[in-house]
Amino acid sequence: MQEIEKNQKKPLIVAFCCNWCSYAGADLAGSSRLSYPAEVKIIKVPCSCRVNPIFILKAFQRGADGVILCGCHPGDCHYSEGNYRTRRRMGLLFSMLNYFGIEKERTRIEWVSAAEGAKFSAVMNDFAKTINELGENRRLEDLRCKD
Amino acid sequence: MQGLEKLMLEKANALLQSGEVDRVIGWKKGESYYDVSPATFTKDNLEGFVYNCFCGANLSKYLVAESKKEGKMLVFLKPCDTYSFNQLLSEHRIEKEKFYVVGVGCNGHLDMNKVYAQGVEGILSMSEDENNLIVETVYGQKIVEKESALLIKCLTCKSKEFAVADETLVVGEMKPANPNRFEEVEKLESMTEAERYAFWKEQLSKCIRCNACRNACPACTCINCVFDNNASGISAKANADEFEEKLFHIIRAYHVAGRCTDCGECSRVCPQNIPLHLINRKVIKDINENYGDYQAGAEVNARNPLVNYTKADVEAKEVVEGGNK
Amino acid sequence: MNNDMQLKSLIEMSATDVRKCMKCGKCSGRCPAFKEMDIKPHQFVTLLGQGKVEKLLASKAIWNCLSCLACVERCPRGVAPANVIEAVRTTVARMQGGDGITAEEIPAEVNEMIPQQLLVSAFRKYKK
Amino acid sequence: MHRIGVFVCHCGSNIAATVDVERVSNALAHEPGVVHSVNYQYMCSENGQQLIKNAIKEHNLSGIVVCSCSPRMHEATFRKTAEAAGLNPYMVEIANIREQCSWIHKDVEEATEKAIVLARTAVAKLTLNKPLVAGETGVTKRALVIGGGIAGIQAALDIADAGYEVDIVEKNPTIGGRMAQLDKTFPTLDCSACILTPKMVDCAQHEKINIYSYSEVDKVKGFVGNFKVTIKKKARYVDETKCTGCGVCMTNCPSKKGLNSFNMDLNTRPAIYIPFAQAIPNVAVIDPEQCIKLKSGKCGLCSMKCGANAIDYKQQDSFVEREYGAIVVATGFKPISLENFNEYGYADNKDVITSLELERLMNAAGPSKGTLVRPSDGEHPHVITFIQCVGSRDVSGCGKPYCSKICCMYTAKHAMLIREKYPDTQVNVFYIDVRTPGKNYDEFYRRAVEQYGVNYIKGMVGKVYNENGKLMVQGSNLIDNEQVTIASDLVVLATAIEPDPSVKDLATKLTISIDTNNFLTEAHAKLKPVECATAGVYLAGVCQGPKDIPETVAQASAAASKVIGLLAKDKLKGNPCVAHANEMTCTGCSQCAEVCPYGAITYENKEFRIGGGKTEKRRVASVNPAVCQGCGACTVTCPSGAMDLHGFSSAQILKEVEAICKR
Repeated sequence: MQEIEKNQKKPLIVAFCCNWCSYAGADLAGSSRLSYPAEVKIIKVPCSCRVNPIFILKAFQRGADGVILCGCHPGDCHYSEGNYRTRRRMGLLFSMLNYFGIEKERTRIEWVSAAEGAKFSAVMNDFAKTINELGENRRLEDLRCKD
Repeated sequence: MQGLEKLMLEKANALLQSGEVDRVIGWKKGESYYDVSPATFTKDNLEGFVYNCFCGANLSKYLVAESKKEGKMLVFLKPCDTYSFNQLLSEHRIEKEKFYVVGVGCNGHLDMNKVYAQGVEGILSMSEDENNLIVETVYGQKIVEKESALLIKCLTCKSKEFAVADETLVVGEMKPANPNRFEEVEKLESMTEAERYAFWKEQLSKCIRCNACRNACPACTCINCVFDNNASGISAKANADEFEEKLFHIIRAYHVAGRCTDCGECSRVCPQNIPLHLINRKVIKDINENYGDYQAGAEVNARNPLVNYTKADVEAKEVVEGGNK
Repeated sequence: MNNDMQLKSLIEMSATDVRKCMKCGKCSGRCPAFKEMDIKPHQFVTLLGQGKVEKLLASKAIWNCLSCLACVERCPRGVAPANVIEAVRTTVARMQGGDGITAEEIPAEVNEMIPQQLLVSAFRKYKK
Repeated sequence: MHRIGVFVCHCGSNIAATVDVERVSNALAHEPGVVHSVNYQYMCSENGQQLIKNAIKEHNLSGIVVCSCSPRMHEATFRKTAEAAGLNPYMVEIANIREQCSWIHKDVEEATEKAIVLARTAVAKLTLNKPLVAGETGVTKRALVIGGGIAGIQAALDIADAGYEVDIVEKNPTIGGRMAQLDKTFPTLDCSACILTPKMVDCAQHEKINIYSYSEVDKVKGFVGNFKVTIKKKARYVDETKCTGCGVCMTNCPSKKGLNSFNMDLNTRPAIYIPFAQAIPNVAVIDPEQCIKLKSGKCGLCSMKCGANAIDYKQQDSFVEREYGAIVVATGFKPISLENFNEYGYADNKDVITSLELERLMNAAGPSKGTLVRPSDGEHPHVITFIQCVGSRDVSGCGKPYCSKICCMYTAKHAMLIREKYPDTQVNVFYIDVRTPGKNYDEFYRRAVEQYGVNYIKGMVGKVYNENGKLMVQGSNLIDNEQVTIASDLVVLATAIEPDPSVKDLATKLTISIDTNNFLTEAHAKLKPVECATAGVYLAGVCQGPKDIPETVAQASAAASKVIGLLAKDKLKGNPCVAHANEMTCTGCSQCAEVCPYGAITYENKEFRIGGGKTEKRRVASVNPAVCQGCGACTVTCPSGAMDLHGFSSAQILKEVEAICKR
């Protein structure tokens, strides 16, 4: 019984959240008690444009099954244009990853404002569901990093 | 080609004699006709200067180091190489004042492996005319059609325009560029994710991490490459794992995204024949389709699409979906 | 069908959120059939909100409503009173059984000329 | 070596009820680098902070991780705590185990596991933290007020009275704004001009206040304490320094067909005009759309008649660049367009007017010299019907979802004034709700009903149509459950208000955020109502949300006090979490400067030794830490990885990724 449970590993999701909107949105989800799966772990960045493709690749390497970026809505960036840059950079990165055969569902961008606690929770629930259905990340993993 | 080589040699001599330039960078003949490598020449030593159908190498990359030296240099650039030159200018990696650019005509260069593949053996000597490579072998004369042995990068030639040149030397008409350079990318895009994964897994498993692609790439001019820099968190000298095969090429393609001129040197120099240009070209295609047509190096100081944005840009998801149509 | 189920069915058929109503009365202010109606358009919305099914089903106004949709068009809160009226009307018609006219009873010579909406209401209303 | 202390907060039962805090602190005690790990009921309390301070000293800690609520809540608190104990405040990391863990998970096992991961991640990051020292920048002791309505006027006067220079930029030829157009003000019925114009004069005469009228903000650069603003002075074709405001030009101008926007287009004005008699500055302006001279080159009558020789047909837009320490945005409002509300017949009937138009019709300086007449025939209206909530509280997409807040009160005011001046007039008001919170407000509304006999009808109007010259207002009377039709002579629409459209552009220039209704967003809805997320920018008046004059004035004074507090400082502490370039690897390619939204990056050709007694000159980037805001856009753009961000370094984030993914 324990063996089975151990084998059915829960997926791991890394969420990069910008300090000004999405991290605050996550806080609001928390204070509104809007739950989302515990497999979602948040890393705070000043702006979504701080997220280097290397961070995302590293997460997959280390065993993440999905990576999601959250930023302010286009037009609302605290730094006025950071999320526009993110949108381009990640458009090209995600497309390239998919070109290499990495499932396109494993990467996502969502715009979540500080007022959208409900959206944050809904997005994370949905993303976790998608990743759960997709199963473990096999195409961009580093076996040395797996137990 | 011989006619052009003569003109180039004359030009080099004239500029060196007049003191307009101090050095020349071009191609130098080695042991045999097809053994050609980039080299620098001075006033007293133009020995071995050559321009033949094996001069596919892009000389731009060498200019980063040359730009640091005293004096002015004459550089011969084929149309596709001129884009790299402009891109390096935009990125302040070279100074225009240090170079006298002579654009030279080009009808595509050859891949010696493709010549061998046609059963050419026991080579004694070679010569060429407009359309053919004439090989004298121990078995007799062998004619190889140039069209049949073009480098990958020449098969999908992007341009016959000189993006920059102080003057040009062209003999006859240049053959037009190939408008369908994204065909192979489209083929990959039309595959399923699993098929693409299998394709790249097979291709990239061949990678021996020799760094030839990085060393030949005119956009790879970092002082300390992230893969050599322990502080970067991703440094590695060899592909210890399947992940690292991918990581290296994804990061490299992303590193040059928006800056890659599609010169095709990466694929040309790959000893394992990995179609690396298909990675960069995917990015170029995505840029063109989603953010407007852009050719890196077409203009000096143009804003690279990755440092640009518009408020109406499509969402990332649509870029991914767009390629899978 | 008990009261609760009927209420549920009415809410479902109405497909409009009556809780959005801010009780401004613009629907009734606009209604061309207002004077003939025993229950006014805004009351349909309120009564449904209060769950007063019997009162709704007893209304005669459902046969006076022109289905002109003026109330829907101008509601500032995006509520559709006409939907509620339509739901009540359909429910009542269903309760009465099949005593409306059928498509076959429409004379062929007028069939072409009469508008769709009128035809559908006729199926429902005739011989009420 | 690292000597990290971990402090796990119970937050009463907020955390402890779902996270086994004892297990978390025990688990963390075994993390590499951690030398001290405890849990406590309230870490943010006086005792909790003392516990941290003691531990820092006792265990000689090199850094601390507090596992508690969101860093947005108490990061600043714990940084201060650390600093008080002699630790660099940036050697503090927070693991958010409340909002991101205990509050959203129910299962204790699951929540505890996650809390441990989050804490480990914070420890991992902390091992790479470096002590950071915030830089200091000077403060330009001058404020910019954008908008010269009552909000801008009040803010400017308050700031100037505190001894600081203030510039007002007003897009119209005169300051005064919407309040200058009003006839009377509620609930006291003072004459609007009588209380406003003295303040306008104060502005003009104040030695610390400088008014840029007929001007707009063109560009904004810089940051709190050091803004550089380019102001565009639109060509008014009149030399401000020479014009005496005598008005001779106006009487002589042959082109008199331009609509008078000050009078809400109800009458016309000459092509050269002074908006109203008490305008500040009292200087004429030429409307280039109407001026015959500017359009065809012929005429020039005003120039001939001008005794001061002030007319200058060749005047061009000009630009001035000024430096400011703080900016107040007070751009005000406009009534919404009624194009989506044709049921009220505004476009088809001259006698259906907006409330702001009525203000002008009732004003002694208005188009009818204060006599209330119908715009169509100049007759005195006997039945006047008001319709409230026109375009407000409308989620259908035609209007605005919010309550415009001022309409109930001004409609009561209008009704009352009309009944007082013309007792023979019947006044009806269709309303949904009458909303009158405010000192003496409900009393005011009741007076309209009880003392002045205004007929309030609860219900909304369905349509207004013209029948034999009468405006038929058909609506609900919900109290009587009737549909009523009132034959009226004049219909007044209490039109919703919206932020002035100029605010959108301005928000982009100032990098401040704007909500879906184009209202500017304050930094905190309750606790920072006049601040913006962008430091040094403050809000006053309707640009932030609907409000009446007393509220606007109060907010303007609040904004002014914030500005004064800022300008009183000689130095501002910056954010030390800024970008920096590694000169060893920077290739000087300029990509980073292209993405920097603040222009914080410059390049220099620097000489470096390269061994063998030689040197080489290399172009390298350098970041101005005072200008950098720390977004990190440059770090990702840099092709060679030379650009990094203090506090959020690539190595730190990678370490966090690794810690999270370790299982």
